[in-house]
Amino acid sequence: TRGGDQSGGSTDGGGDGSDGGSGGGSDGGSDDLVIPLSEYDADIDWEQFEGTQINIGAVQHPWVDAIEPAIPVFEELTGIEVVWNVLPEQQFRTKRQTDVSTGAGQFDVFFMDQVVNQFRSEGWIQPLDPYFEDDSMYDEDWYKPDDLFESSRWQAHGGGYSDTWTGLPITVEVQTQFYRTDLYEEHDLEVAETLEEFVANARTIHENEEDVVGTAGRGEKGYGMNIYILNTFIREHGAQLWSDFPDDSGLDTEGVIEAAEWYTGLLQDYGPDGASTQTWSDALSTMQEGRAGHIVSDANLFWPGLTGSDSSVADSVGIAKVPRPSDGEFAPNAYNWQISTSKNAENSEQGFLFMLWATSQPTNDWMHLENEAAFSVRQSVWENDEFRSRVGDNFAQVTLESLQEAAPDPFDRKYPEWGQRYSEELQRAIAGQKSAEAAMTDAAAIAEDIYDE
Amino acid sequence: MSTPTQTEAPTKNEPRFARVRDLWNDYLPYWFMAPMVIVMAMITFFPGAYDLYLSLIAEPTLNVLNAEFVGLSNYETAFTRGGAIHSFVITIAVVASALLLESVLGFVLAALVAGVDSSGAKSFYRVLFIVPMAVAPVSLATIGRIMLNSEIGVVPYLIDTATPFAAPAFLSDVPLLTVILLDTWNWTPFMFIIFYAGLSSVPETLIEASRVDGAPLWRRYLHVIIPYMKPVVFVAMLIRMIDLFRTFGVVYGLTGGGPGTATQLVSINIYEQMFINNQPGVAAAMAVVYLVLVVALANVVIAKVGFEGVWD
Amino acid sequence: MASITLDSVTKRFGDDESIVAVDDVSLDIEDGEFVVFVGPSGSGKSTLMRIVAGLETQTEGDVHIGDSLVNELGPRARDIAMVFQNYALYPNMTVEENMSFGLKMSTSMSEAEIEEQVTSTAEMMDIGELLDNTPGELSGGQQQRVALGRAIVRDPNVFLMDEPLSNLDAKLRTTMRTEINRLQNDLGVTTLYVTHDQTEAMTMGDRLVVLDQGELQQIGTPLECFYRPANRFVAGFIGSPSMNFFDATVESDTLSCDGFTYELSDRMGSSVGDREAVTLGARPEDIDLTDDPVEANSFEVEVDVVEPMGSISYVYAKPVDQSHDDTFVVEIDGQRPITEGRRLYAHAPATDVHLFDARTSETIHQRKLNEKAREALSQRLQQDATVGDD
Amino acid sequence: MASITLDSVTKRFGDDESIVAVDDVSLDIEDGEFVVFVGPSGSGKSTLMRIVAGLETQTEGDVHIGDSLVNELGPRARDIAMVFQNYALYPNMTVEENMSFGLKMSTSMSEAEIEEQVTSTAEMMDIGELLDNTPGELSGGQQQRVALGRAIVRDPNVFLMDEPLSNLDAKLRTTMRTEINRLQNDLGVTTLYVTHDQTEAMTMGDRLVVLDQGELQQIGTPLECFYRPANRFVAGFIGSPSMNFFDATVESDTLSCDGFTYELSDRMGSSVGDREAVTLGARPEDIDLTDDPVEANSFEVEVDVVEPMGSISYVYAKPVDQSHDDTFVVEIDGQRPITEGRRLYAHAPATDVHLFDARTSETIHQRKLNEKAREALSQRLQQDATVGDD
Amino acid sequence: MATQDGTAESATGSQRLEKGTRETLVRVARHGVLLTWSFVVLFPLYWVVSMSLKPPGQANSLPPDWVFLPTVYNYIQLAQRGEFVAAFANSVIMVAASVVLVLLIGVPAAYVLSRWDIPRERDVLVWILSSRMLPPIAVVIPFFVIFRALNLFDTRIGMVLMYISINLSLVVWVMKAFFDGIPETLEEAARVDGATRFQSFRKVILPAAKPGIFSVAIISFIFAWIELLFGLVLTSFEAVPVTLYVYSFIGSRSIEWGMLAAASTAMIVPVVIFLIAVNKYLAAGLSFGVVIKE
Ligand SMILES: Nc1ncnc2c1ncn2[C@@H]1O[C@H](COP(=O)(O)OP(=O)(O)OP(=O)(O)O)[C@@H](O)[C@H]1O
Ligand SMILES: Nc1ncnc2c1ncn2[C@@H]1O[C@H](COP(=O)(O)OP(=O)(O)OP(=O)(O)O)[C@@H](O)[C@H]1O
Ligand SMILES: [Mg+2]
Ligand SMILES: [Mg+2]
Repeated sequence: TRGGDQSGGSTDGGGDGSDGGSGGGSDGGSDDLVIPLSEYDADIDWEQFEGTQINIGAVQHPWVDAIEPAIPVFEELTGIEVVWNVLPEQQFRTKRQTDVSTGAGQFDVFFMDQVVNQFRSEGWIQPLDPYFEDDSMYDEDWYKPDDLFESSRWQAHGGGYSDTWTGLPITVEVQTQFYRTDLYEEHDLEVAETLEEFVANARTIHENEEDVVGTAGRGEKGYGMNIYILNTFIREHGAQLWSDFPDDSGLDTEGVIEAAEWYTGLLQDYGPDGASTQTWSDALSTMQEGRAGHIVSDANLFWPGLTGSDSSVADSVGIAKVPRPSDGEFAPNAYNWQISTSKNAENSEQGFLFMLWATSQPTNDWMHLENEAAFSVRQSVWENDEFRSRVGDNFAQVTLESLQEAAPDPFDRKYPEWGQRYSEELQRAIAGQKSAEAAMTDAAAIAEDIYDE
Repeated sequence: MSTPTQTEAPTKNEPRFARVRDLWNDYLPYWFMAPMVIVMAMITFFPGAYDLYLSLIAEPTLNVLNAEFVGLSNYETAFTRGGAIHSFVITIAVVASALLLESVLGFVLAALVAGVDSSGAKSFYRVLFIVPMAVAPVSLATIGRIMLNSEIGVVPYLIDTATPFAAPAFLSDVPLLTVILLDTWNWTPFMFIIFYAGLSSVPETLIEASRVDGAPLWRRYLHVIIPYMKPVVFVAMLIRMIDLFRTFGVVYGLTGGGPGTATQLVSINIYEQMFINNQPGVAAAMAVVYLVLVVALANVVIAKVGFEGVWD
Repeated sequence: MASITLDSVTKRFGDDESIVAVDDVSLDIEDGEFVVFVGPSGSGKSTLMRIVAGLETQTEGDVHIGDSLVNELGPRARDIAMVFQNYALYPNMTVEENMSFGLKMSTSMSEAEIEEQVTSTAEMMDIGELLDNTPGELSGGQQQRVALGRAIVRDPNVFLMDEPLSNLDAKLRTTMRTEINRLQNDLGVTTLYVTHDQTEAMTMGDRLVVLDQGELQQIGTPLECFYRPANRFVAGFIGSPSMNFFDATVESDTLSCDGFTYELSDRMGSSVGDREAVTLGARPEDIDLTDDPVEANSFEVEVDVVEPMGSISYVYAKPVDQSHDDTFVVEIDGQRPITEGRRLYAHAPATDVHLFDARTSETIHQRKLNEKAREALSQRLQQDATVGDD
Repeated sequence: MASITLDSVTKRFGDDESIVAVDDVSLDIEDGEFVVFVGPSGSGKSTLMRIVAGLETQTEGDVHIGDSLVNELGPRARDIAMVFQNYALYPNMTVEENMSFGLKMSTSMSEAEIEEQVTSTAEMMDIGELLDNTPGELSGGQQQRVALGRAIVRDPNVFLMDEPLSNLDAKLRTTMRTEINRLQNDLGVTTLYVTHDQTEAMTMGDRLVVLDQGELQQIGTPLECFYRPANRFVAGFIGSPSMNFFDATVESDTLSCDGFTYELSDRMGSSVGDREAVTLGARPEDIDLTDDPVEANSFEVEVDVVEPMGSISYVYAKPVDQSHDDTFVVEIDGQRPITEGRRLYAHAPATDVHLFDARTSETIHQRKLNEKAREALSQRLQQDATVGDD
Repeated sequence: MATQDGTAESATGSQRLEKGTRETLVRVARHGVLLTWSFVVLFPLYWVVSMSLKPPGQANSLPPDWVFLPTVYNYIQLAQRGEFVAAFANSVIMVAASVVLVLLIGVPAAYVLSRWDIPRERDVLVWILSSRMLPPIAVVIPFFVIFRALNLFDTRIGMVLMYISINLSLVVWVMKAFFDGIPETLEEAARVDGATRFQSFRKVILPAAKPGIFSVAIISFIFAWIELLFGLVLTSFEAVPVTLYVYSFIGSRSIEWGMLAAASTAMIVPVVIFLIAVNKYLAAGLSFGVVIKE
């Protein structure tokens, strides 16, 4: 819940530690805007809603920090005032759901995630296609939608469940592997490409290092938690969720079970005690504290955290693509945040302009080149040398390659419900309460039962 | 006291606003009760009715005429797929054990602090022992998690290094116990402060009589002091019981209801039905059952313990 | 100052109004009178007083204070001051604030006037130097004085005092009794006073109101109640130690009691009439103990216990022929040596005994008084003796 | 059963031990003795008793019960039973549970034995049918009996009773007083008893312990304290109404009091010795009021107030020549008519007065007793009269 | 009470011990237990505070850096976040106002419940308590709906109302029990003294109930102060309570431990201040028995 006081055209940039305003972008701009307005010279009537205000419901995410200094640009450009409501994920979900389910429509623009089809089928999300078709609002040549990653565009269409745009993607992250270069050197290890190699590496570290576990990883339940990691390995094992929607969840197929067995086995053998309750922050902290040799697979967005001042191993963390089964395909999991607007929002049109502006190339470039963002949904950024040298060539290259191969999970309308139950089952398996096979079989039954109404 | 209609009209020095004042005083109990009743009505009837309504319809809508009533099907879902029974069992287990633990601990601490002779030390303990209640649930859950973390948590570290015991993986091996212990840390202060004050109301002569009667310390508490404090114990435990029933934030932050559904309290289940599964009807059905259960329980407790043992 | 009239006042308590605390009591109290309520515990004394105060509303009947019917008025409107048995001092106020509270509430006096009045009353009650203390810091006697001072400073129409001295020790009680008496004389305020104490009952009131089980037993001056009790209850209740009672059956001119017979005098005989059973009553101080039988009505007794009290002693004795173990009490001179176990003759002069109807307990025969006492008594008699005076 | 010995016991309260509640008290109480503590409020009676009980620890001195030094023992180990002023019944237990609690706690008796003992004690105390009630359902008198029963059933070494009857009404108090006396006689348990009540003090104890401001004033039988007070304090405290005191200066053979002079008898003269100021003391019952002066020491008085008490009256009078307004009290026959304002002659026989040193307050001269009284008294005297007997 | 178990009892074994020794033993045992619990209470608090004073990267280091150079960096950061400071102030105002109001509403009602015969008193009491029985999760959406309808959404007044609703039952119940312990003769004396019913309540009973009032005040303050859900759903800009800000240090891919700890510490401070301020009333506070020595 950042108050609205960043608005009002002030130039101090808001946000913490941002030195927005530096760099060449501001050269041609009128009164010190970080991005010159000329960048937005499109066939769009930016000023048609001058004097209005939009309310953005956002998650506590680096994207917010990265775009905040540029908000005055949007306000100058459109005359629309922007106010923010920034909350941590869980709190944001509560608030968002209250807002849409009661038809309050407080948020003109809000963060959208795995619940996109749930919301869409409830009729809470407004399709954006009419706006795309409105000439005063959209200029395809200027916006360059093809620059967006394929997977991001796909996800913005409800992961394939929707014919229309449900929102515009703002960030993308992809599963990568993090490892301790110092330990690798010490034990003379090679970066793992296959799951088997990874297990061997983890074992070496686990068994030879005191106080360091082989790997850390998410075990905590939640539809965006442990299964978010597992889904990568499922795909790499050649399995597919909802091979036959909505009759066969695919959760009890061989590939899924193998993936689950491998992941639970890994965490049980070489993960920390109580791995079943580890969240991303536990995994991150464990790694930061130098108490783990790897994170087998988690968002590439950990990179800043692992190499920043909060990390005691900042100088010895390496990044690599997630391993794959020796007989499987490399198929990491990508995840997008998008921003959408609701049916009941009062200022959906203004919201659309904002989405467009925020995800446009000039804004996105500025965020990634001049500010500290590293989650571009636009491929061009990842190929930009300036960007690559800022974030590190290795990180950029691993991310780019991963993203190009990546497929996001399709979040069907009851994904949160069955995903939650599926994650519970996975958690039980990680905790050793049941076998991975039993857990996945149960999860399949539950998931199919949920659709069987 | 006499009936509220007995007038207060004075016979001398009639002030100017005497009439207003008489109205005020003659009907004082009504004026005194009114704001409470209004606020109470607002905060009980509407949400209760809303939840009841929601539990009976298919899709949430505020337009009653359009609502599609589906009978008890939401209740059915709650008790089949919703895992309501499991949640109720877990909740009752947590309530019972935490209540017991907090009451006993709160009482022992209160009795011990009451016996401290230095008033400075007494004040110190009194303030300190209340503070845990003031820690925001979010801080408690988040920082609690990291402190209990098996790998990098300071609590397992201390147990492992400073005691002969090996620390369990708190959140995954003993999640219920962890939840109960954390709640105990958090809320024993509530019992402590009420019991502490209650102890000071026990007449000294009663305690002396029991000493002269030859009762050893523990029997003095069991047979004389605690029975005398019954109203305090009763009100404190009743309120704490009710609060325990709806415990949510700290547990959700700590375990999210897991591992699996090991700590899925009713309130967490309701939350998930509502905000994850998007099943407001099921959530409402669970809430209604829950309310009925707790009201019934409270009623029984108040009738059996309160009105038959404490207030007569 | 005001008179008080109770007209058939009844008070019932309980959900089904089954507890009758006050039962159809009518009472006229004159302006300036000092009336003492006595009776055993639970007889309704406090309830009656609280009805007058307006703290309790009577179930039936009317209460007048002065000329006005006050049934509908709260205590505030009745202009009374009350001293509670447990003082009921305001614990959070100083003595001064306790005393000035009533004045602030019920009058429009200025701060300065109030302060002056409080100070002078406090001086009078000898608590002048305690004005800044809180009640918790005072001893029982001091608290009592503050409670009284708080009532007195108000200068009300009526004083109500519910056992105001019961928590004090004997010495202090004597002092305060005199003080209250003096104050009431000086101020002339109508006063109702509840007490358990015989001495207070006898010495303080202009009239006694004797209650039992909510019913009025007798209203009269203390001496009247003492010498002319209306019934056996009053006879037994007033006077300490109690009057001795002997159940008797009437056999022509003789009362046959357990352990002795008693010949009826002519006057007694006519009082008895044709009753078959009566109760003979004789006060401890009216019974003589002699070494030899002196009169027809003497009977032999064995001394059970002697309680020396200093100037007097109480002798507990029982007729040697009596079939049970009850003793009766005789008051003798404190310096007269009587040892326990000794046999003596007891004798209650016919002039000094009372007779009560065994069934109704009404007094059917009152004792004789000597001339001077009758004179003194009749001065104080405010209504005719109820029965059988000679 | 046990004797109790207090050896130079002192108790100070307060952070700086500035409040001396008990000041160097030594006391020997024999096995089976009934000792009554009297003294004004705050004199340390309760504190002394609580020290014996072990509820309070003395600051200095030793307490022995029986043969053992109990300084270090808690109440539990002392095998005592105590009756508290406010009963201190356990409100949540029935009468039976209240009574059996001590037995359960301090003995290893079986349930059946306990029940039997409780039942029989309850019968004795006449509360047999109340065993299943809780204290809240009982009247004051019944509660009192339960409190006593609870103590008695324990059959302890020592009974301690702190004003056990003070909350009862006069009638009930008389009954209970006799009951306790009887019980103590029967059981023969050493008993310490605190009271404010003159009658209880005079009639119950084998010996009185008179305390003032924590200091022991006198120990002796009640009659001894009454007739042979050790000092002015005891003389004034024992006896009701109090002894009248007149400050006097000695002028050769005469005492010059305010309002009258009093000629010293030879015996008195020798008691006075060469003191210059003494206090003359005369009890109300020893002063005569006559219509005419009868003796040299008669002086004219004016009657201020007459308090008729029934069989006696108290006359408050003051010497007509007196310079201030204080009155003294005379006890007269209740049927003797004396009206307020009347002038009479007062006379206190030289045999009946006491003299006290004006400075130290010590008694320097005791009244005379008639032969028989002396006999009775000396029977009961357990130590020599302290001063100046003839 | 203070001395009730101050003197050791005579377990036969300990009889022979010197008195001083026994007292010391009792004292040592008592303080032993109390200090143990103090440690249990203090350690997490200490941990949070130390976390807030540690330089970045040291928050969770293990073995713990028992010795470190404390830095107030996090607090400076916190103080510089205008929103945090504003929300903090906002919370203080709203919570304080709600405590005052809930006492104003609840205490008189409790007085009536204690002194008058209320028809169906038990049902009334259960009803009052029932406001506390539903989990906030189950009532927050209905409240959201009403709040929007009544224009209370995102207003301080609305939040104050919610805080009142959280605490009202507590205040009524506890204060009723407290008034039950105050002798009725007190207000009878006042009424006879000429006070109106209200005056006797206000000038005599309220002061006598002060300890109870302060005790429920502190508990109510805490309950409102740590409240999160209503603040989350029912506000967005104007009336945001500080609890939400504590959350803002939990990002989706990082947690600012130092800031979180600093904010958590900052949140404890007003409570401790309040506690110390009313400490002397807590001694006898919530005493359900006899308050007044007669
Ligand atoms: N509020 C009440 N509810 C029920 N019964 C009551 C109430 N007040 C008084 N009583 C009953 O009414 C009767 C008279 O009580 P009251 O207090 O007037 O007696 P009392 O003469 O003052 O006795 P005491 O000498 O013990 O003070 C008693 O039986 C008492 O139990
Ligand atoms: N716990 C205490 N703290 C401080 N002073 C005390 C304490 N207990 C008693 N005192 C003081 O000690 C003195 C003696 O008190 P104690 O209770 O023994 O008197 P008492 O003779 O029993 O009086 P009463 O007849 O009023 O019961 C009093 O001045 C009292 O104030
Ligand atoms: Mg009474
Ligand atoms: Mg005492």
